[in-house]
Amino acid sequence: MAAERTPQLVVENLEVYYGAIKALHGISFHVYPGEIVTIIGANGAGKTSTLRAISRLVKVGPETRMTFEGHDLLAYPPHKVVSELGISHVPEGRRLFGNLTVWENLQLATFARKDPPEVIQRDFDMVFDLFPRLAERRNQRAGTMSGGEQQMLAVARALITARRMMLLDEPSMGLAPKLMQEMFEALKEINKEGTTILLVEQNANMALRFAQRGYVLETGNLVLEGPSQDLLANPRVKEAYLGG
Amino acid sequence: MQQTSTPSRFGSLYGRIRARFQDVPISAWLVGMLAAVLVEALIGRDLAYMLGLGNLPSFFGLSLIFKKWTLIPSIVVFIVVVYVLPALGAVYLVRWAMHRWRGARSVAWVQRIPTRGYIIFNLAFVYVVLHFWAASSDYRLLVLRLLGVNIILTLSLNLVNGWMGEFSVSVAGFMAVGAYVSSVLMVWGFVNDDVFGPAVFPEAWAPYAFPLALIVAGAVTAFTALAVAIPSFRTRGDYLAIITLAYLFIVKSSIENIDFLGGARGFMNQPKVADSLLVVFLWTVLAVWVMHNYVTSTLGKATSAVRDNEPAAEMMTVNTRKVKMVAFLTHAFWSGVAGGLYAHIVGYINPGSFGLVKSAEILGMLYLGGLNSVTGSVLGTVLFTLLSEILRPLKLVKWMVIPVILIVVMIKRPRGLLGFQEIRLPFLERRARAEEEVSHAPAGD
Amino acid sequence: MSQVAQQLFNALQWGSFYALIALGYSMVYSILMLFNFAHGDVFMVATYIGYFVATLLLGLALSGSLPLSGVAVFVLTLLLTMFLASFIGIAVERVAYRPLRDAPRASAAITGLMVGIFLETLVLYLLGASRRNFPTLIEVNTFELGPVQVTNLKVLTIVLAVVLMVLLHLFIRKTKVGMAMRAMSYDYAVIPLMGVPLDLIIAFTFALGSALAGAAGVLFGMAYPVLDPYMGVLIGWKAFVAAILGGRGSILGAVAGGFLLGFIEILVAAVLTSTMRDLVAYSIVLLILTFRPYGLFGEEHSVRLRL
Amino acid sequence: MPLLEIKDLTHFFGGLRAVHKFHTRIEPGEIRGLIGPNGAGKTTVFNLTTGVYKPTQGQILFDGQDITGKPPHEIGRLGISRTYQNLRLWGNLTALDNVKIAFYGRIRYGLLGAFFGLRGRSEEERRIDREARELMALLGIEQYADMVVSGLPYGIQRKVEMARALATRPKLLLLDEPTAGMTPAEMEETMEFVLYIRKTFNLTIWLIEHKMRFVMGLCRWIQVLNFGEIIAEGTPEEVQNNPEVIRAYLGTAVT
Repeated sequence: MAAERTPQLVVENLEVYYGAIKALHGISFHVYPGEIVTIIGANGAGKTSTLRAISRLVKVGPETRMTFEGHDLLAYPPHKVVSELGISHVPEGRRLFGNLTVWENLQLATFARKDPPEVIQRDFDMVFDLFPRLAERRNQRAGTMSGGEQQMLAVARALITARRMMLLDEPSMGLAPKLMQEMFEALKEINKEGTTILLVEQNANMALRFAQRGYVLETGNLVLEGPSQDLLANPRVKEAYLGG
Repeated sequence: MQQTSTPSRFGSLYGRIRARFQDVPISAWLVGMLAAVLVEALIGRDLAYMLGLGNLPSFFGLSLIFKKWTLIPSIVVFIVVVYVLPALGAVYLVRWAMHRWRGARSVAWVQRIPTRGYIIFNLAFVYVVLHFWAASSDYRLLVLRLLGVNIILTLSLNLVNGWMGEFSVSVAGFMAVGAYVSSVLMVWGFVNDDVFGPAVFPEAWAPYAFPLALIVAGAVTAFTALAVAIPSFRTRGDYLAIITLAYLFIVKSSIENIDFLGGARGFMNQPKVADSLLVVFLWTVLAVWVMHNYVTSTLGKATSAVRDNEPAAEMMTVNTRKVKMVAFLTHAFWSGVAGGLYAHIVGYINPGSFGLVKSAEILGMLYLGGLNSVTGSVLGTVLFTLLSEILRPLKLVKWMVIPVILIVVMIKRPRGLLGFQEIRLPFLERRARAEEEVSHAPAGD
Repeated sequence: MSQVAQQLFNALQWGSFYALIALGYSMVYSILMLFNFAHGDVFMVATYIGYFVATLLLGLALSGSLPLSGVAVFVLTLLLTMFLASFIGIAVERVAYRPLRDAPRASAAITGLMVGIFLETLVLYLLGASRRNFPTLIEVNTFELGPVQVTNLKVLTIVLAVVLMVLLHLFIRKTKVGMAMRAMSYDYAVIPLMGVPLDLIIAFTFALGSALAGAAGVLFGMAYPVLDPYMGVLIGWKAFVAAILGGRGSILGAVAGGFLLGFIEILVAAVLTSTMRDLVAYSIVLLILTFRPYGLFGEEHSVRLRL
Repeated sequence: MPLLEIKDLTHFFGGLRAVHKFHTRIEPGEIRGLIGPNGAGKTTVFNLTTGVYKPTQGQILFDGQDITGKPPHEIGRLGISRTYQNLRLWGNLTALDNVKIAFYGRIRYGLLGAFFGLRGRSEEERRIDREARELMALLGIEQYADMVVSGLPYGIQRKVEMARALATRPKLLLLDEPTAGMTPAEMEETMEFVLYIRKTFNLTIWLIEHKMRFVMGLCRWIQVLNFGEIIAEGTPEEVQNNPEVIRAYLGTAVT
């Protein structure tokens, strides 16, 4: 269905090392504009490394090529991947600045944006619209909020920094099922507004129901890919990731 | 965030040299050095005069480079003729001889010496070489003795900063305690002194009492180190660094305020019991041996487990408090002993000699050589000392050059020259392994 | 009574010096978890810069080539020194810390120490061993404040230090750069994901700390005009201890620790003798840290996450 | 007599109640499971049992002995050992040294022996070396003995950690998410491995795990923790069908 479109993000032969350990063995994948794509796999399979490589937070192997909307990703330092290419990243474990208030966390996210204040204000409004609970707690320190609220803030913060593409690392982690549902609703909303989403999840069931396409990562290799429905029906995926 | 793993050029060069001379036993090198030293004693002075170097240069003529660079050709000639040729000649001769008489009775006899005896034999050899080298000038003798003191200091500091993973800066403070305690004991016992009255014991006993005084000094130092060791149960890292810093300042300030120690004016009249190289050499060997034993024992290796992950060490039955205590007290004990040696080598001490600068110097030696390495500590101290002596003609500029060198080393090799690795002596290891197998075969459990 | 008040002023004055320098240690520590061991020497160099700037401006003013009043000379000296000192901080970061950012922290501590020794030697080499005298920028007047005699210089020092601290506080609380610094102290590794250039913020932090050390240098030079290349070792290390005493990485802690140390020192000197000053002061520090291992305002940091 | 008995265990962090009235009885030879959502207090229970924290209230009896409030190294010596959720190996040391140091509690020479290399020391070191290597061989990792552990693959590191835990000669082994980061196939392997070490070393095992398949396959009795309290316990089937467990933990995702 996507054959004639050009991919927004192309990753070829991605290799990541930590010291002597190879976390990713040269994986290749692509994401089309406006898509929701998920990479599922066990803990330690290399999912987080993949996102960190795209955000340029880790060094990649010499054979690795990555382009985003035609730009060579490897030519950009991490902060410019965000500010110039427009890729935001919700890191694993949220990584909020717990000593800053909700509002300050969001404010910091505008650091590199050169938009006029009213544009930024509109983004703030949009975010508070999406997560009304954040508006209520704007002066609370991020570290004192509940897990669910923190996750909302993490997503909101990423939305403010950039929104051509959003990399999401385990947004469901530590969330009660109900909150998780809400979170994914919100993400759907964000996607509808035009933000491409690349989602990494251990909760394969949830992720595949949410995404259009998926990849399966095992010990640093992509072993399966396809439309979500196919993966959900795949006996191997069922056996390994969907609780049999 | 980013991974830096650079296989260093130093490593590969070292590897190449090692491969070239792998089969040369240490003794052969020592024969080579002895040859060089003897040649120096025989013709060094005359040759130096002929080449226009003046008197026999103290450090291979290297420091002369900074006095007058036009002397470089002469210095090169001097080094090649006096040191390189005799040394290499002797090494090749020994190699040839070993090859020629392989299997001969005398050779077999040498090979049957147990490893421990073999090491002692080689150490004695090292001493002989150093003795002859130092015979030609008091300056060399002084530098060598101070080098021994510094090796003890660096290695004992390595125990805490390396194996234990803390950052102690109190080494100069420990040194000061040891220096003053041993000085007081020796002066009280063997010197007619204004403050401490007439000598209590006959002066002839002094050399025999000196080791005892050093041990007492070390023990007292270790006791005062409780002020640092006990807080280490509750805190790690930076705060402990500050506690050691406070300890250093407290010691220095206390001495300044104690009148019978001479206050800021200093303390002198120490009996001359550390004038011979042998005394310092033996203490250095003892210290290195003891600390090496500790860090290679499973009991001692637990120190590194505390460093790498303390809760896990505690769970795996390691008594982490005891481990920390032992590390700090050993550090303090040997620093105290080194301080005592220092006091009697120099014959005059004052609080100013044990300031932060002294600690910084020892830290520099340690990190140059590398953490967690016995040979690294020795190497770092030797290199630093050599560098310091060679650059002496630069006077003030020396203290701009040395920091720059250290910064560059740290940037290129953040773990120091030999951090977390040892210089291996394959010859010795083979020997030890063979011995192990022989001694173990009949037991056969 | 007036004696006590008198000493109080001295304590506040020394506390101001310590606090201004301690802030530099604390800010760097809070973002990099690294003690900038060269900071004391940055203060020393800054004082010398202040000396040159002041001499130059004063010369220009006296010769009439620049129509400057006494106060203007002082203000210009202060600002110019702060500005120039910030570059020393940036240079130190560049040389000693940036190349070692991923190295063991102890190695960075060594390079810091070495940079410090280098700076001391450099100043000694360039200026010789002869001590320099800081020019008089402001005529020292003694006036009565109730029963207490104070000099205008002491009041100026204290007021200026407080003003600078308030400005710093506002900067850190209200601006985006300040926010980035605070955020970095919480979680250093995700800062780039906010589109914030990490290197720039780090360099800026060093610059800010050094500028404060520059201000301390000018004020110190005016109060104690004899400069020597090792002054940074003495005062710098004490300020360092003050920073720790307050709690590493805590701005409030640095200020409190600075003033606390000032009080302890003056108190000891007044009650006992001044030779006992260091002994008692450091013993108190040791005790405080033994029983409050994380300082007055510090919290036990969990091992920091690195993305 | 149960090997481990915990009564009324309660623990506060500051004002936060992390564990409330936890109790358990684990019989010798049993494999016991502890499950629950993230932050439910499972690891805290392990930390309390091993003496990392002193419980605010409650009693822990091991092998008939009250171990409440004892420091971890003593509890370790008495026969409880553990692995960690995120490996806690001593990264700068070799795999062999990691295992050898766990012999610490049973080393038969003292400080003097360590410093002066007396005769007893070399014999003891030889024994430790031999036993550590044998242990590693049993776990199939002897070929990694002399490599620095932080450079080893994740799976091997897990086994080194297991070998280290076994080197203290435990009677009770606590496993904190032993299959974290494993592929399904590796998980199957680990299941068999757990059974193997239980038999070989005559162990009782208590484990925290998220992978239902793993817990259900190994344990005959499971306790479910939520917000520090036991919300259910029973056989795997009972737990799996308990509505409260489904609501709090399993959710709809498990089919």
